[in-house]
Amino acid sequence: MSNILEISGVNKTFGGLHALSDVNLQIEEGETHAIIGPNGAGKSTLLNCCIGRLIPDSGSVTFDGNNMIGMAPHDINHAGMVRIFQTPEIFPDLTLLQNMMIPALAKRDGTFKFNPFKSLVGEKAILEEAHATLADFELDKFHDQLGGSISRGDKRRLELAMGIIQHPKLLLLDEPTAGMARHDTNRTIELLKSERMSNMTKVIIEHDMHVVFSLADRISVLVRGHIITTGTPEEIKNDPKVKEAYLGESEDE
Amino acid sequence: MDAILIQILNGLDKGGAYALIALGLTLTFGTLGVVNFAHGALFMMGAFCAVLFNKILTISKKVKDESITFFDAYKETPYLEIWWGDTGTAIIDYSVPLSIFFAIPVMLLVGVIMERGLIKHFYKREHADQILVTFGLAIVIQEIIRHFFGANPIPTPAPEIVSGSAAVGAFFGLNENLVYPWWRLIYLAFSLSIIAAVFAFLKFTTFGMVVRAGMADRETVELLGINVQKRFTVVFGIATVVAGLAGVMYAPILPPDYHMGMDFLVLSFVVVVVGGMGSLGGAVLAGFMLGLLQSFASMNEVKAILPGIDQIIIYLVAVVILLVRPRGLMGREGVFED
Amino acid sequence: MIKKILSSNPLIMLIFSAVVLSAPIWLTPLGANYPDLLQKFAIFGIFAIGYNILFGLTGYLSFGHATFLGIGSYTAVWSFKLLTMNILPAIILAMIVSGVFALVIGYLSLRRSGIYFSILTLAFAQMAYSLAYSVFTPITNGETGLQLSQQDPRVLDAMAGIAVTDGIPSTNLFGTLIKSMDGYFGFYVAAVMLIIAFYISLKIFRSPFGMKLRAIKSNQTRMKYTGFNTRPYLLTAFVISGMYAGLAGGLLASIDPLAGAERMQWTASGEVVLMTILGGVGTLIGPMLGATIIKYFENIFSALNDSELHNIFDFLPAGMQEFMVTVVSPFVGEGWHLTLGLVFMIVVIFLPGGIMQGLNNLFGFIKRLFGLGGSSSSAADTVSKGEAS
Amino acid sequence: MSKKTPTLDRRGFLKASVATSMAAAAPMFFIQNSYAGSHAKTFRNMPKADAKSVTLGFNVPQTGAYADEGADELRAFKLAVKHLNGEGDGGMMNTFKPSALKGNGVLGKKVEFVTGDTQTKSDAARNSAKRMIEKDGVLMISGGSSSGVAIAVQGLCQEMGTIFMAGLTHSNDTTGKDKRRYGFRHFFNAKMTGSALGPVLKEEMGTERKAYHLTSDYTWGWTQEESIKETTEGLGWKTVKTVKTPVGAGDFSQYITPILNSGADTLILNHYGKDMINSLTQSVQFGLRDKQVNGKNFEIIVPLYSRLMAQGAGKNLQGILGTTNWNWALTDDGSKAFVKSFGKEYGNPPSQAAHTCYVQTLLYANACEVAGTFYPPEVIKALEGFKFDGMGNGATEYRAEDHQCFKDVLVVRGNDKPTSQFDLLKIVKQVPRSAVEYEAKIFGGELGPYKV
Repeated sequence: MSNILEISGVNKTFGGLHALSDVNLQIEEGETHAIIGPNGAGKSTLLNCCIGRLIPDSGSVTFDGNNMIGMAPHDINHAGMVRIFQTPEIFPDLTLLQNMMIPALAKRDGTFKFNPFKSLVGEKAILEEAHATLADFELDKFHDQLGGSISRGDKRRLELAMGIIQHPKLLLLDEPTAGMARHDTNRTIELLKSERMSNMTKVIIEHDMHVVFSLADRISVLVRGHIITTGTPEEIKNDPKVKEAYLGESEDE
Repeated sequence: MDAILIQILNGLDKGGAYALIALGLTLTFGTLGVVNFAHGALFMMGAFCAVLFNKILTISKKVKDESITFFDAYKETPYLEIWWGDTGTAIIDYSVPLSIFFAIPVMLLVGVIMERGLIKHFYKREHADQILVTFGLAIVIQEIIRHFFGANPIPTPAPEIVSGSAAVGAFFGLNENLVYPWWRLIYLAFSLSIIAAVFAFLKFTTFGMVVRAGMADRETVELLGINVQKRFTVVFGIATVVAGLAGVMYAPILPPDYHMGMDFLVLSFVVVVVGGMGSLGGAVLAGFMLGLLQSFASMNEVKAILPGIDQIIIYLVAVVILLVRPRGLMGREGVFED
Repeated sequence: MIKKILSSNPLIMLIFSAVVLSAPIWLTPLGANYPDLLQKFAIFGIFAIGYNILFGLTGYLSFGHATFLGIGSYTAVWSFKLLTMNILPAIILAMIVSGVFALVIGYLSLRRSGIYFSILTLAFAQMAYSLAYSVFTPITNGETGLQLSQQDPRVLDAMAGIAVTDGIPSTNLFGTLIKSMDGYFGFYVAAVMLIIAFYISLKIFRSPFGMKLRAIKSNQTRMKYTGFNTRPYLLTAFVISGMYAGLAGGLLASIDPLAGAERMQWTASGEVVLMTILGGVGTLIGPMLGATIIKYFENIFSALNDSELHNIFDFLPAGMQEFMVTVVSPFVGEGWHLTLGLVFMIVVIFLPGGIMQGLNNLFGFIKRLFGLGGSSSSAADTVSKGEAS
Repeated sequence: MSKKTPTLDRRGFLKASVATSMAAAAPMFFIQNSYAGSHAKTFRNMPKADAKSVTLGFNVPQTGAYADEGADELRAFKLAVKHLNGEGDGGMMNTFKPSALKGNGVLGKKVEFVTGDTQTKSDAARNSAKRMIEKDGVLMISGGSSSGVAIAVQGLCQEMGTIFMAGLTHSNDTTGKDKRRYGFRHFFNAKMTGSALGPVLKEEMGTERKAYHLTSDYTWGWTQEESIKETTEGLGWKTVKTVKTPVGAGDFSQYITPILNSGADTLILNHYGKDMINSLTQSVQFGLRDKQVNGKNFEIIVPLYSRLMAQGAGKNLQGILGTTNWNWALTDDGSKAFVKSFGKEYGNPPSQAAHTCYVQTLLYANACEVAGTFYPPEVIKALEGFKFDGMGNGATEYRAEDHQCFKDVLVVRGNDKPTSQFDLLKIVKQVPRSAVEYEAKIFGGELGPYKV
């Protein structure tokens, strides 16, 4: 298997704080890769460096053979790397259907398209796909409600759907189940394991070990800006370094 | 050289005024997140506090001019002069500085009523709504003032002793042509002390610390369970008083009329934004910078090279600064950017 | 039922056109059926509709749109002076030149967002105004305003052999089609433009492009990570609204060939902001309603004086009449500003979404009253929801 | 999604357009009779022979900086209408000669009026004037407090074939390069101010002075600067510098500071209204009036005075020279009659703006009587070259070539010992008409046709 994402030697400091130091990580095509680590370990910073929200001080991020550093967020999206945010980032003033149409249109129209005379209701293919994806995520019954009006769990699933509809080559998920009740968490796990998503390459940042071990093919552990180890779930479970770094954290969950 | 010196002095003087006028706005703007288009009207109300106080002091005994028969023309003598002679005259002479004590409670009351009665309900509303309601309020305030005071400017002179100019040049052993009006020097000193007082209040009191914390991160402060509402009322009151005092002291420089606030509204917004949203220091810095630049741009030598530069310098500088520094001189990320 | 009508473009256009073109009839009872005011309703309606494409859809609050109106007017007058008295080239040139200015100002201003954007546009506008008033007097004729003169070259007209012998010629549409833009002809030209402008706005609102603009307003960060380069979208919206303003300015000059710098003052920019908010930001019809109301106040309320009030309250007994005149007179004539200020406050306090929200509430109330309605919603409703009719 | 919704394709749009034009046709038909053909004929507003009344339009600033001046103008208009209709004491109708006015309205029709707000903005003033012409059917428009506005409205009135009797406007352009056949000005202008001021300046300040101008950066300011410069340089004065200041600057300090070192000994403020009050107040604060330069007392001159605005400058105005069109303290019969009538009605003396508006209204009415018709070309001809007296400025003539009134001009000084709240100006000299006359052709411009 080839690596779809290669992060090598990435450093990022904020003021004096070393958020990431010399991070190396390879994501293989088709795998579900979890990144775990205690709070403040730099997990979100790492994701931000991948999608262009932050620019690393040094190092390289290569996605699908192309250098991503310095690329604008929208170009990274079109390269096929899509991120799902921890706090749901949806369009609160648009309906769910419209929330779905936007990423679908992005996929079709590219970064900019001026089509003021095309009718929205005439976008049959896009509408169909949006409805279908909403249905997959059990959200179609809300399709005419505003994004801001649905529950938090629904919002997170909506965001997941917005990512999926773009058929990304790599999906970056930032704590997809944080703050969810057990019931919702299980549903999300099922979704991520579903036929539609199981073959998709995914990077998941997660606290919930239950989620991590149900989904991940491989796991990397990030502590204070360092990747201390990468391995299969079994290897990680038995790694003493991880236990040391994680003492107390995992027991809570 | 002398020409430069006096333009520097003039720039500082203008800057002090700009900073003081903008200070109240940056408080409401930065702390409460309210776009207050009635700020100019508050400034104008301050100036009219001076006018009203002067009118009260000069309530006069009217002696009809008998030579005029078609209408009532009076020779007016203030009762204060009749009762107290020279003391009365002196009190009237000092009406502008004295009206500060009149303006503080009045403006505080205005501020509290305005915040409790109107602004409070608009904290969570969109900026567009805030603009419309405060603009409407500004018009209403203006028209009320006009109803009582007319549309013409009303002379509100400074005390006799400081109505001339100070021989600044002679004092420093320079050109004796280097003079500057006493009242403007007083205004500069006054604005510096008010700015210092507001800074000290925010810096050294617990109240001020909470307010500053609120400016930085309002949600967290609210989560801490601090009664932010009450403090907001106080902050708005302070902002109103500061705007009012800026107006009171400006009355001798610019005879007040009901429309004067609108002329300062745009300017104060520019100063606040150039300084950076939510930054008091930025507003002060921007005020002085714009004042100095405007003063220099108005020099005949400069205008000979760039005609019309004096009329646009403030806006030109604003554009350049905002393009170079995304959040003004001292603004922080995330304030007023959505 | 109402929903169905609102989701059908031809029906909307039909109703809209009928209402606009019959304005001279139904505005008669309101005393607003004279050409000049009707023209202003239509022209400022265009201005506000265009402004709403920027502010209503993207949420970017420009405080300098009057600049483009002014530039449009100047361009049109220059076109009358140099080229021809035909309004068509004047209007097209006005839109092009305003569009170019909007492109430059928008390109620079859109590097910032929020209040910083607003102040940038304001600063550009104030510079344009100050310069037009003073340094650029050779182009703008300063405070007096740019006027036509009999001696103007009018190259194209001269080539066509149209000689002017007596006084200043009037603006026209291809000479014979419409000979003069005054009076009701002016209104109908402006009204047709308004209908076209509204149609384009409607199409934009209901296009993928329009939805993307609304998505930018809703969550710009998300748009970027969804794969959209938001700046070209914003710039396009800015230029479109600038061209609408240019069209309005060109029409103003076509009907009354005079262009003054005060048209570009910040108060004029503020006026279109107020019109839009008053009517309802982001709604299709709201900004036009706002424009109409503000212009109505400016022209009709300001002209009422005591003797006219007496006529209005003529039907009352003498004592009541006196009383009503006394009560009302502070709010009209020279007090029209006061009324306008109060209207702003009342509308925004009680109707956060502007007048359109008030109307929606009213329709909702009527529906409930008659037990109509129901919640069946079609795909079109869902797609166009959020534009609030 | 499954439901089909109609979209507006080309055919749909065509259908809509057809319906649209049908809707358009209805009102067109409706209005056809009243508004056909060229606009000038349409809106000339000739009253029908059996009409009981005629309407005049008074277009004054009711909001903004000149609102008080506008209010005073409006009072004068109302008084004039009253007198024309034979109510009240008649005011200057009794002193005005030769008068064809009968006190029964104009040509036997009662005079009514409508009002409007110019906001001191050209656009708003034109909107308001158009409303008066199109909706209210006025025969004449008068008023205004700014030259820019006056010129803008005058241009409109020419196009619309409605006579414009200008109110307060002082720019040379109003009856110079922007003069119009349908526009008439009773007020004096900057050129006349210069001519009147010249001899007094020579007498009081000598022939060796160095003048520094601060000038409002717009038409009126420029023409006044030009006229005053011409006069003072004719006296032998030197012009050190002329500086343009933005209108409504508020704080003029940055323009005043350079004066201190300029070597000038005279400051000429070509400002009006609020700008004048502010620049004067601030100049005095800068100690300019206490200064000695070149062995002379530093002097400030405000060429155009207005009593209403002078109130705003307070004590700063005392002793400062300027000119005015008219003052209530004049003692000729006309002025006395007017002040009496106005004072009784409103309890205060009229301003010069009120005076000129009152006179203009009477002059228009008289011209209609003389012409025996309201038909504008005839009324214009009756006004052109009309000579009259008894209106407060001595023998006066409406010059036919440029529609400018020529009459005496008052040189005044801010009163340092006022006996009442209205006693702000002291008349220094009543400069005779002969001293302020000039050739009409020096400013160029075209009056345009009688028939439009």
